[in-house]
Amino acid sequence: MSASVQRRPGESILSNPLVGRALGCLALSFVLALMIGKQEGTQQDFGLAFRQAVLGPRILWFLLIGVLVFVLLTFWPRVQPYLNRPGIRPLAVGGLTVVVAYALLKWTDSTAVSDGKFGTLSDAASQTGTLAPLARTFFTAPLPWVLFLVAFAVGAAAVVIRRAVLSWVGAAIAVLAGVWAWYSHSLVQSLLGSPDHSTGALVALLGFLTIAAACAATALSAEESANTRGFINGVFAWRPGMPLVGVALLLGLAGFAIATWFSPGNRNATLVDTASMFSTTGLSPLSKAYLGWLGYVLFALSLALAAYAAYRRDARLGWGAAGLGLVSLVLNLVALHDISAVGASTAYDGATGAWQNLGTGGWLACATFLLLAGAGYIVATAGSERGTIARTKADIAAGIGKIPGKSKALILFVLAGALFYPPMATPFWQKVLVSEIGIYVLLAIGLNVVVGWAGLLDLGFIAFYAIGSYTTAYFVGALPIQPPEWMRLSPLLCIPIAIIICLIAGVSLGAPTLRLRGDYLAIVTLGFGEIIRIVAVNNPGNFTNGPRGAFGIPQPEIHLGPIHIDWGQASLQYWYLLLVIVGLVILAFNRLEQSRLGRAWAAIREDEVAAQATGVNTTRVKLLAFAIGASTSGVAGVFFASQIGYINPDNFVLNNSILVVAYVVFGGMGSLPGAMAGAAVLTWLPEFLKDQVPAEDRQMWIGAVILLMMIFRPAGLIPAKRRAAELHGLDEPSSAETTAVAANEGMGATK
Amino acid sequence: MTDFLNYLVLGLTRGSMYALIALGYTLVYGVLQLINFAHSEVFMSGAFGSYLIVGMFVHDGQHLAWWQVTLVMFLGLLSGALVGAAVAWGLERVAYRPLRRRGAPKLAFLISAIGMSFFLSQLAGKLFNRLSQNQFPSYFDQNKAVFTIPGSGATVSRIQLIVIVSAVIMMVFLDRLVSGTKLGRSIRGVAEDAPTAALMGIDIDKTISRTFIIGGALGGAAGFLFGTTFVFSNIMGFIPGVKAFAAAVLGGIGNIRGAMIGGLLLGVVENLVPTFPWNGSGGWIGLQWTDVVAFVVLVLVLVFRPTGILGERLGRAA
Amino acid sequence: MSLLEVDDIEVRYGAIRALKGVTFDVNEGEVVALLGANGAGKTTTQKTVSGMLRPSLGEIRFDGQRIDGIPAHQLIHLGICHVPEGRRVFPMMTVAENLEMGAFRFKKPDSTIHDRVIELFPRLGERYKQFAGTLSGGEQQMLAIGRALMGKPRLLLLDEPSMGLAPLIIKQIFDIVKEINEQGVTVLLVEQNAAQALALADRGYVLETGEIVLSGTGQELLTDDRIRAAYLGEEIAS
Amino acid sequence: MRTRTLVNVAAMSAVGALALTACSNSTGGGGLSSSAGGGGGGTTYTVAFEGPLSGDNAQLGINEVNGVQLAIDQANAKKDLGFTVKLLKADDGGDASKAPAAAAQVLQDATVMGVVGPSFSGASKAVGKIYGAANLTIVNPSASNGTLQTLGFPTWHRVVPNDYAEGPAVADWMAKKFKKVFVVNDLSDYGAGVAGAVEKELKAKGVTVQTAGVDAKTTDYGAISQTVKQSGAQAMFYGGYDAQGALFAKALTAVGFPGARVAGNGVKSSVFTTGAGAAGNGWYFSCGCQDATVAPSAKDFTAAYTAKFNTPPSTYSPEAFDATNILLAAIKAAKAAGTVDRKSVNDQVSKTDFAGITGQIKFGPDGDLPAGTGTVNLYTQKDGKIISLGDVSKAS
Repeated sequence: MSASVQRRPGESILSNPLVGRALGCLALSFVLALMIGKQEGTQQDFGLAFRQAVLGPRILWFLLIGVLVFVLLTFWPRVQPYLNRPGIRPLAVGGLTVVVAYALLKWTDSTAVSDGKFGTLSDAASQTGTLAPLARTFFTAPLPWVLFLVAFAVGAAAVVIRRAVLSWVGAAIAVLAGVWAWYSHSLVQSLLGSPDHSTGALVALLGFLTIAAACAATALSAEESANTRGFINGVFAWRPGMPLVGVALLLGLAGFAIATWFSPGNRNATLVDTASMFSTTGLSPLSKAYLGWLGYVLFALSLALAAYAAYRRDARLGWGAAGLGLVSLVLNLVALHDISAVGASTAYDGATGAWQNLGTGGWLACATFLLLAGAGYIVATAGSERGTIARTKADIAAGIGKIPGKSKALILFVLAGALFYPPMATPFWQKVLVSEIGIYVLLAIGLNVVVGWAGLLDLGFIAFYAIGSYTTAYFVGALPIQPPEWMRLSPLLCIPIAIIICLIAGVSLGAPTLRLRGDYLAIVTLGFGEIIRIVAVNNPGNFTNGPRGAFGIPQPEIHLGPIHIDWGQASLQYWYLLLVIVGLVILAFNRLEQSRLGRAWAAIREDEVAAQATGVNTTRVKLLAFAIGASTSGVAGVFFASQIGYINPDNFVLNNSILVVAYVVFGGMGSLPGAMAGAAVLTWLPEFLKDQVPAEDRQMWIGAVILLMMIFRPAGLIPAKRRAAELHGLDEPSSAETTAVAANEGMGATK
Repeated sequence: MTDFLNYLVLGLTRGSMYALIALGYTLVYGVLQLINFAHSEVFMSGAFGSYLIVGMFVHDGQHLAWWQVTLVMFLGLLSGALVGAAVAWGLERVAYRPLRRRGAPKLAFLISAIGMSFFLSQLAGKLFNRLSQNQFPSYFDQNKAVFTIPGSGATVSRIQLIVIVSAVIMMVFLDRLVSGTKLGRSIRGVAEDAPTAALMGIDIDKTISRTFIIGGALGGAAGFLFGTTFVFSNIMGFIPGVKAFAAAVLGGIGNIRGAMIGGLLLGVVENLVPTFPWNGSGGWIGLQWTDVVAFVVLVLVLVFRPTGILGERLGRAA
Repeated sequence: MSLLEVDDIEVRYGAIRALKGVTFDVNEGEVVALLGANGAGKTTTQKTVSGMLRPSLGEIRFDGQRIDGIPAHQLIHLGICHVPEGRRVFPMMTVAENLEMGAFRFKKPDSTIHDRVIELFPRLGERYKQFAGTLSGGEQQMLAIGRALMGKPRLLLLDEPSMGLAPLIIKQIFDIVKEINEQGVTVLLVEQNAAQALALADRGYVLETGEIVLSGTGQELLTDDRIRAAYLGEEIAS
Repeated sequence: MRTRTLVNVAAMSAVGALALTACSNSTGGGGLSSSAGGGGGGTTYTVAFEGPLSGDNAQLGINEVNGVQLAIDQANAKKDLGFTVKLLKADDGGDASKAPAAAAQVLQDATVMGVVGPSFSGASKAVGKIYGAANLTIVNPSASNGTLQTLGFPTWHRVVPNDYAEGPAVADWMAKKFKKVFVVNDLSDYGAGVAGAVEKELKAKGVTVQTAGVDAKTTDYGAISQTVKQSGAQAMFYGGYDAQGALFAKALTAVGFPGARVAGNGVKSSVFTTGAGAAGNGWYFSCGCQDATVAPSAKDFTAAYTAKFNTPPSTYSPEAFDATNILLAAIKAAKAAGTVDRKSVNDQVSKTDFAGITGQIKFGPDGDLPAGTGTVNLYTQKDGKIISLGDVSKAS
């Protein structure tokens, strides 16, 4: 037939990929110029902010950034091989950390001298005559930056040229710079006479040490390319439990040697100071001994025992280490209780009860002992690996087979953090943990069942949260309509009732609507969520008290025989209550995922028709997912209502439903740790950004972060294994060499 | 009767705006099977963009001749449509195409769109202002009745007429475009079976881009109409967006005529709530239940017709 | 020089190598059949030729010009028309619209070709205003082929045209394919129905797990023992 | 590829985690002794603002925080306080569930001697106890819900009149003139409160009342205006805020509602007059306040505010300005009396008798403006300007 029409890509200038990329980079830098800065429009002059942003000379800087990005992208393929060299990634991470420490993090929270940023502190410090000259030099404007750039540049040169001399020079400069920063900062702090609440200098020191380590790695490495995963696996595979011992050593050193144990009047009292401070008080002998010598001994002993057990891979020694660690942990807690109680009895710093005015030291020690006990446990349960698995280096590097103890170690790290980080945090972060992060983590766990496991898009999830909250408000008598006297309950007893009511609500919403598919279900659930909120606002039958909400929901309390626990205003108690709830839910859901029901969910998520054909009662299974998710949300509602003590319909707006979905997908659909991490990160981020960007712009930055995250990591922070398989096929995740990309990439996400 | 007709006209006015926005959802759903959550911000940017242009030509308190008003209206619609189209195009480029390239799961698109939505609405707030009641200059008497519906006292005001007429014109134009032109055929081809459409010589990426542009233009024009009738702000998109999404589903998502019908129906139902017989002093279904009524209607329709009033047409019925 | 030269191509899905160095060619005016079991890589090969997949290694040349990596929607301008597996007509468009879609690469559909297609497939003329989704399987296959012809192919890629059809219809379709070939269109045919395909084909290639294991003229292959055993289901006394 | 992304994520989360610990702290009072070395001169105290600085209600918070900022800057510039003042902004997004965290942020800074805020009644209910437990004084510029003073928050004060004070007064006035009234509220805490008070009083006076609620996020007031007109009511009362009131005014004019339009103090502002334009003429407003646009001190305030923030003061900016000045005066008084701590400042605030730009401010024992002192005045908009008609109980 007829002759062909010749058309090849790259015909018009605009379709030239280079031109397109250049335009894209410039456009992005333009948007960045709009995002950064103080401009804000006014009613009088609508275009003012826009002109400020783009017509001043500042736009040139942003365009320059655009050009740099363009150059970087264009030469990326040439740069990439260098990026696989040993040392380059730690170098980048270290550099980033130092920049963050210098530019973003607080170096002091002393309101007398700064508004919390490095620059202000440096102004004040560089003019203070009483400061040692060396430290003053450090705070003189560009010097720390210059030194950082020198260290970074030498390190980078070392990595690229691979000359050992350069590496060692770089490492030396980095160490010097780090120590200088640390020293200068601690001088300023001692001059200010207040304890250091910030760790900005510590972050900088860590960053510099990372750079130094990168240089050292470059000098020492015989290989041409780095393999991070192989390295990590190698560390874990060498001796199960050993990594935990290593971390415990660092934490323990910090806890026993440096950190504050007790801080009445904001004193920096290390363990030694604390021991002498309490030498004359009525502290119990055990605690006195603990502060004086027992603590050190226990630390040394359990550390040595755990290390030896790990080295020998001896199960019996492992059990011993675990036991010793736990005993030490208990003794440590007893000592902490004692010193804070004694402190409170003299009303130091307004303390009213035990567990107040404690510093970070004791908690670090707690974490240390927990990790050591965990290391012992891992050794004990891993058994003698030497005989059973002949493992080659290559196997380990490729991550073939299970690395013994790796997941247990991760769980232990998380547990140690969850148990002992919050007491060290500021009241603000403690509050954020219980009133935002924790609650949304619980909600995300619940929604993960619906969205992640059963694959049903629910945009009205917050409705069940509302139902849980209002149920609590009713049964504690905080609503205009009072329950009969015999039905009045304490908030904790509302949990089972809220679960039942949410189950019923979930089923009654699900039953008529679950035969709708995907997006239809989404809009119906969205409608349901709005209906619940509007009912709460409109207050039919004067049940919900309308927009005024329910005030005076009591705090939870437990009175069981001799046990009396009363949750007051203190955030920490709620945190531990929440830990128990979340822990129980995780345990239950973990079982659920592995169960028949979990497999049924996976089946209907992947192919509903096929699932039906294999005998899965899809409606029932979906209903179950709905109901289980709903009841989790109900529990969160009870917790929320009784913790804040006040609820109103504004807490249950549509936006919150959408946010929970975003948390789950952001973290990784269908993955329990993912959903939790997603919720935690995205609730943490706005609070973190509070001090970093203008408050009004926070949501803009969050939007940008979500967007970037989804672009570069569409499967989420911690993708589920099963989901990853659905995405990439059942084999290894797609590698760089994959070029068989269908021309219709991603089209028709429905399969 | 008069009152009923008055409410009906109000409903049609609001409904035609819903319909215009719903078209954006439905078009994108047609080609990608995705809910474009950021479409509400396209609508919002249309309002801001057209304000910047219109504000240059007219100012408060002017009284223009009818042909000048027509001209300004046309200019407003055009600039709203242009800005909307540009934002929608950028949106597709940034929040959708990279994810498509990576074969992201369906919900990832939803979340990237939500991120984009946050970003755009807050960026608009930062650049212009965060006031909730920015207004277009009043350069003609919007509320002057144009004509009275025969047989009753119900009237149609200028602005209502303008909104309904321009929406109808745009919808007819779109309907012709999709059913009668090559561009329309490529959109339908991609909607029904993208890989096969590619085999026919249709550039899928380009078609998707163009679909976003068309939907964005309609949404941007709706933004202008909305801003002229009511007010505009950086968070104006959310509620009409949700309603229009509901309207698109009501009509049968992916179905262009369905979106039009769904939008009009939803607008009318919402505005007819006060005429319900049991609405009265102390009545149960007062105005504050409007949204509940709207969603109940939606749920009822979906329970009896699980794919919306007209069913799916543009997209494949998977 | 052959019309289509496929030179040692490799195609990957993630970590799986679907094609491991496939080489073959198709001369102008030929019918060439690709045979093989399910999962052998036939469809992958065809999709790679039509630009739906990109090979990670190797070259594809059409008329002497390199075409690997050019996306499908541009390749059709060279005259490579692909009738995909499972027909894939646009179900919500009428037969007429489907045919128009086939001629999408032209500003206006060529009415003479249109008439010729209707002549080849009178059934399509009868169902002209009907939605393609309401056609029977055989009619859909005819429509799919007709649609491809609307794009004035020099090379027609046919993927399993006999799949799921009654024997009588299959015969009809193969007759039409033959007729099309006689009108000067080169055909690359993928089939599981080896007997019928080889009866039609000038030459054939046999694929197994991503590699070509056998090639020859249609007659040679028809009589090859291995083929008979594997694809024609005949017992070979050995 | 994969390892690299993993490392990147790990790095990001490491940085994040470090940022978290960046504020790690021993619990307890925190802060340092008031005479710190380093750079700053003299004592520094902090005034905190809690309110929405992000989210949908951010504009209100920005209006207020600008007022606070202006008061602080003026005080620091005058240098007659004997100490420097800093501002701590705690953003609660206007959300009751985020308010406790914002309160914790305020409380952990030991130099904070008082809070201006929270802007909304819901947030106030969520944190009143927390501030009270820490003896930190609250001077509230905008949460006007009529139950707040009854909830027993020990350190709570409010510079705006409460909804319930003006509701009955204006209802009495309306009952004298109209026999059939349509009461509309915006379904917010404030709007529902004031509308409910009006409705109750009207019914008690034998007036026929019809009610409806319209969500404050609505922009289309067509249907409600039509309903109001159709009801044949002689007057309409709107409980809500100014921006929505302006839209409502336009819509009422558009459908040609013949009756009188009355609203609470939430509507009486320049936002309403500019927004509603001619449609706002003839509206009545009740307000337990003086006319802020007339007092000479208010003019200075308006000029300074406009110069500093490039936009004229808006809803609740003057109230926030006054609240801050009350706090500053209290800290000064506490300093003069000897000790400056949260408790002594709170005591001083309770004793306030302050001539602010919004009126003479004095707190009753429950922290609210005493019911008797603030006469409820009636205002009306005439030719785009709000003019006073005097005491509502005497108005005709």
